[in-house]
Amino acid sequence: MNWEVKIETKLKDGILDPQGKAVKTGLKSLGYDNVKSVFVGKYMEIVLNDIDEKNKAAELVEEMCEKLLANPVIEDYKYELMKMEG
Amino acid sequence: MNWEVKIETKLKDGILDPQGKAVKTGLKSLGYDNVKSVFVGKYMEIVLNDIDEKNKAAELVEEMCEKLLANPVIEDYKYELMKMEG
Amino acid sequence: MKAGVVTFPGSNCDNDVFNVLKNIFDFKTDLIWHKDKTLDDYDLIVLPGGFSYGDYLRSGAIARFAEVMEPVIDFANSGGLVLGICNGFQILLESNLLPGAMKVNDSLKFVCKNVKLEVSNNVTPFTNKYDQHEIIDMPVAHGEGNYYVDENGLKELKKNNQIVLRYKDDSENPNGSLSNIAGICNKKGNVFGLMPHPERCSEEIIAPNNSDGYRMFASIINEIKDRGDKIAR
Amino acid sequence: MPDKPWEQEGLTKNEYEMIVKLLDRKPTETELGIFGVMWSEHCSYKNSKLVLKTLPTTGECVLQGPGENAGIIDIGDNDAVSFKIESHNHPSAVEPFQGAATGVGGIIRDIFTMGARPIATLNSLRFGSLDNDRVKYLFKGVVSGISSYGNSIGIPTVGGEIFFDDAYEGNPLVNVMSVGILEHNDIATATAKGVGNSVMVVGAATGRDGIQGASFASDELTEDSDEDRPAVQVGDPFMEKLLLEASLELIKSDSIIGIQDMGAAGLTSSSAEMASRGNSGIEIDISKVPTREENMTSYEIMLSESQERMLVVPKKGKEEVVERIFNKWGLHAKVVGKVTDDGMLRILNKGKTVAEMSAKLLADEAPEYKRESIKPKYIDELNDIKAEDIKSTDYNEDLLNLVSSPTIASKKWVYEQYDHMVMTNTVVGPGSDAAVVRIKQKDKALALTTDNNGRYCYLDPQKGGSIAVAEAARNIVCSGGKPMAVTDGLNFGNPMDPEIYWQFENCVKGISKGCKKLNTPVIGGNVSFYNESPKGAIYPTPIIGMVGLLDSIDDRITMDFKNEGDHIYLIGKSKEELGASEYLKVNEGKVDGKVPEIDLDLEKRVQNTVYTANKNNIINSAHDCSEGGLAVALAESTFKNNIGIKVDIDTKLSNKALLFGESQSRIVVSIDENNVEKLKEIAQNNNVSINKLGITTKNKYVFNNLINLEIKELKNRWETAIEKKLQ
Ligand SMILES: Nc1ncnc2c1ncn2[C@@H]1O[C@H](COP(=O)(O)OP(=O)(O)O)[C@@H](O)[C@H]1O
Ligand SMILES: [Mg+2]
Repeated sequence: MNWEVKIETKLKDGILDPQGKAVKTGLKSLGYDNVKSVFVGKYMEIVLNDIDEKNKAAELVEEMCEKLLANPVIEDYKYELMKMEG
Repeated sequence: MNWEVKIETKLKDGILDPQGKAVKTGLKSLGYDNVKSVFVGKYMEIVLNDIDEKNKAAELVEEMCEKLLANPVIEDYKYELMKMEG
Repeated sequence: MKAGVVTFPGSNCDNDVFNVLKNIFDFKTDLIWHKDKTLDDYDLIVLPGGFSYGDYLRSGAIARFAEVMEPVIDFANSGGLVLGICNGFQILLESNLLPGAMKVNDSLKFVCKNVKLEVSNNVTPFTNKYDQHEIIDMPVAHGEGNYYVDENGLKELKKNNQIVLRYKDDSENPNGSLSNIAGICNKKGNVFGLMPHPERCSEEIIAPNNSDGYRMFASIINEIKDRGDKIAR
Repeated sequence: MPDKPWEQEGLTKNEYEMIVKLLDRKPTETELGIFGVMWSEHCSYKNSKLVLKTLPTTGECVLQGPGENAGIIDIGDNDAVSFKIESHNHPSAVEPFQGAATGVGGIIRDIFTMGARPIATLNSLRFGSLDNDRVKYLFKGVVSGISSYGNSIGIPTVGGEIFFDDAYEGNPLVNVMSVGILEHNDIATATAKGVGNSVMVVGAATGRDGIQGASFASDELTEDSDEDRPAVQVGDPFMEKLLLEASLELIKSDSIIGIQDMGAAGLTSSSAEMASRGNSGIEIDISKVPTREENMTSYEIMLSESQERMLVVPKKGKEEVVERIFNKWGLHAKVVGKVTDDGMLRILNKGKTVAEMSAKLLADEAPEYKRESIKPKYIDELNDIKAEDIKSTDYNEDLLNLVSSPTIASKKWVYEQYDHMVMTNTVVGPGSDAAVVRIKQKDKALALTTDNNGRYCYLDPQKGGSIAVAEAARNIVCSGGKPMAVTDGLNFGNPMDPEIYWQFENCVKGISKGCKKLNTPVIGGNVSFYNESPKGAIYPTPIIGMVGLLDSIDDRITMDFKNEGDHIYLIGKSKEELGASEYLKVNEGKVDGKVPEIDLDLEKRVQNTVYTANKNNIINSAHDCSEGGLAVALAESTFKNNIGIKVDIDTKLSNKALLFGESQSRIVVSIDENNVEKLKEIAQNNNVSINKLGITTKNKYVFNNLINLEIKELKNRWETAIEKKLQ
């Protein structure tokens, strides 16, 4: 079975997010006064082939996140796993 | 009303994604042979304050994406809008 | 005759370009603050290299909305000479003064070294002191210089002779840029953006035996004088 | 309060009792926390101060010695240079990218708070072997962290050095040196004076970053250092660029009394130090400090190590000038307190006192310890290394292996990621003996280098310390400069271990001797202890950062051979010395033997010879012999211009020592045939022996009948070695 994975990473709470800060300032200066806060992280889409069980796929994804995709020292991650058609 | 917005941006289909390619190579070299494809984009969380209608908020988000948050020449974006408690 | 070099928050090659124009060419030059809403009577506007607004989000994305960009865009649209170097090139792309977009380098690494370039169009205001197809040498220093434009866009560029500089060949291409593009101009030829840094090879002392940057500024000043002469006549 | 309240703050029972006595009462929890940080090794230098006092810190050129954010030297014509080195080892071991990046940010702040515009940085790095995956990760992360911060802020990274050795596997070293220029009248100090004057916090808002970072740096790295992770800070080079421009503009505007960056222990340490220097007190209401996060405690605000912040004491009535300048650059500037005359650091929260202690007590009166010092056993167990102890079948292979040993190999993979050209002052960039940076509109220039060989310091700390200074000065001279002054980055293991303390004392002794003899005073530096991992302590690694002056930019020399047919001379003498060499390490995997002799008088004369010869315009290239010995030094000079050598020398030395021994005080020069007599005369005047090695030729490397290689092949191995290791 094949799986589509969507992963979002984000700096942990309390860790400075210079990008978010700069984007917020940018949006404000464009006149978007309703903007209260901005965080910027990474978004990834991964396709995994030939894994039979969802559990297995999830395990793999978590491992990949811990090892490479996110930086567990400063980032949190979330993911979503969807079975692919065909 | 306050809104939480989650935005994902990604290079358009067909545009070579250097980061995705590198991550894929990295994962493969770690032995994750099931990885078929990887795309890397950006993930943003924005909080918008004091907007009454969802429509209005959505309009605003689209405008911000078109203008600043994504580069329409090479990127697609998706967003999700949630009303915030309290 | 006067040139202006824009300082955005995070610009860091503004003084380098200023130094070349002012001290090497003895050309009247100002630094222009990013908040200025009007421009003096300039013959050349330079958007310099650096990391405007930290280059957060995308390089050039936030700078494109700086207050000074409104008059700069007007200036460009009315035929004024605009030179965007490195981050300046990225800002020109984000402002749609030039077509296309920048991606991160294929290597994902910042790269600072000399590369060989081919002058693909020597009849622009920025390259008139080079021979057509001349191979020149210039330093690059960037993390996002991987130029992209869609197929039609590329055709247009070629058709209108807008590709001004190319990396000499694939092995000299430091970032994976499409068609080895290193610098392009707009259709009218008055707006030019390039990733390499001509201001870093305009003085013998820091770039021995390399006047390839010097000649770019000489081209521009040559053009400005020409334009002045025409008006005078 | 807990039973042993001192423990959780990293203090000893004795120190706690001392505090109670000095305060004449028990400290509150917040106060004790503040003492914990201020009296940590990192902030108080309590274990090193007594030893540091033995360093020579004065000299004709010294305008500001140790004690301020950075030292300053005079380079004539009202020009001055400020420079300092700083370590960020522990943060880099946990999060290499951010650790290294914030290391760059921190030291740059030290320079511009002195009123100097930073014009160059160098970095001195130590890693384990590149065959280890974690090391590769650390190495890549550190390099990209330095690159990201330095490139963005727009200060060129012009040089540095990298060593690889298993001793650094669990505890890499990341030391960054920053150099700035200023005019004498723009020197700023970090002093708080004038009762009633405002105290302002400027720059970034305060978050919970790196709380307890200072005590973190004073602990050994253990298996569960991962637990310390929240202490990691993220740097914002963009913010710092704005802070840099705003601060320099502010200092120029003549509106301030003092300015101090907030480094370790943040607001606490900066205010206590400023007050103490000015014999004043400071009162701060922390409810006025702009914060990034909600519900921060007073303890957190006082000790946060959020980056890119400064403390400013404006002259009376100049608060608005500070605000105007900082607002222009898009930064906050906020009055948070005032200068008092009672010598106290008083911290209020919405008007209510939460802590009150003598500033001097915090900043200057931490205990000073002389720790127990014992000569390590291993030193007496070292073997004498002779030529026959090193296996070798083919000197061609040996040389190829040496030039591709990561410590010797080209660092191109690294420095091509650094913007080493921005500011357009880099006349000689990375990859040479010392970087040469011009000063625009002036004829003079600066030569900059960092040097240390940890292996030497491990095998013989005192000699190792002297050699580090000698080598740094040699590098300056080989670039055409006159050695001026030093900043030292002292990296050691746990000072409570008597053997480590002995290494520390002896390294400093060696540095002192070197600096005295070569007339290069120490104007500032940094001490980093507790560089240990479960596998043991690092090699003692006192990194010497040195600044030299070129009277004229035309004095510059590079190491590359320039012409075919030039004569190659060795200034100084090769000896039968193979101990401690890279050759021994590469061929036998050993770190052993006697460290090469260092005769500082001879060193000085050798340097004088090259310096004088260069002033007579007869030097075409100069390169010092260091790791890998003469054979490697010659190879390195052939690469750039693809000019070969034919060396013919007669000697009683073993071939191995001749080629790869690391005897000190040697410089290889190439000169025109017509200048040979002149060179001989200068050498004779300096009582230095010189020997003709051979001549430069076309594209082949020929050394007696021992080595015969194509330059191309040699260069290829040298240039691609590191990249290959990383694949
Ligand atoms: N190894 C050293 N040699 C000479 N001076 C040193 C050395 N280490 C520290 N110093 C000096 O001690 C003073 C206090 O250190 P400091 O740099 O203020 O701590 P921090 O780096 O946290 O700001 C500085 O002036 C520094 O130059
Ligand atoms: Mg300091």
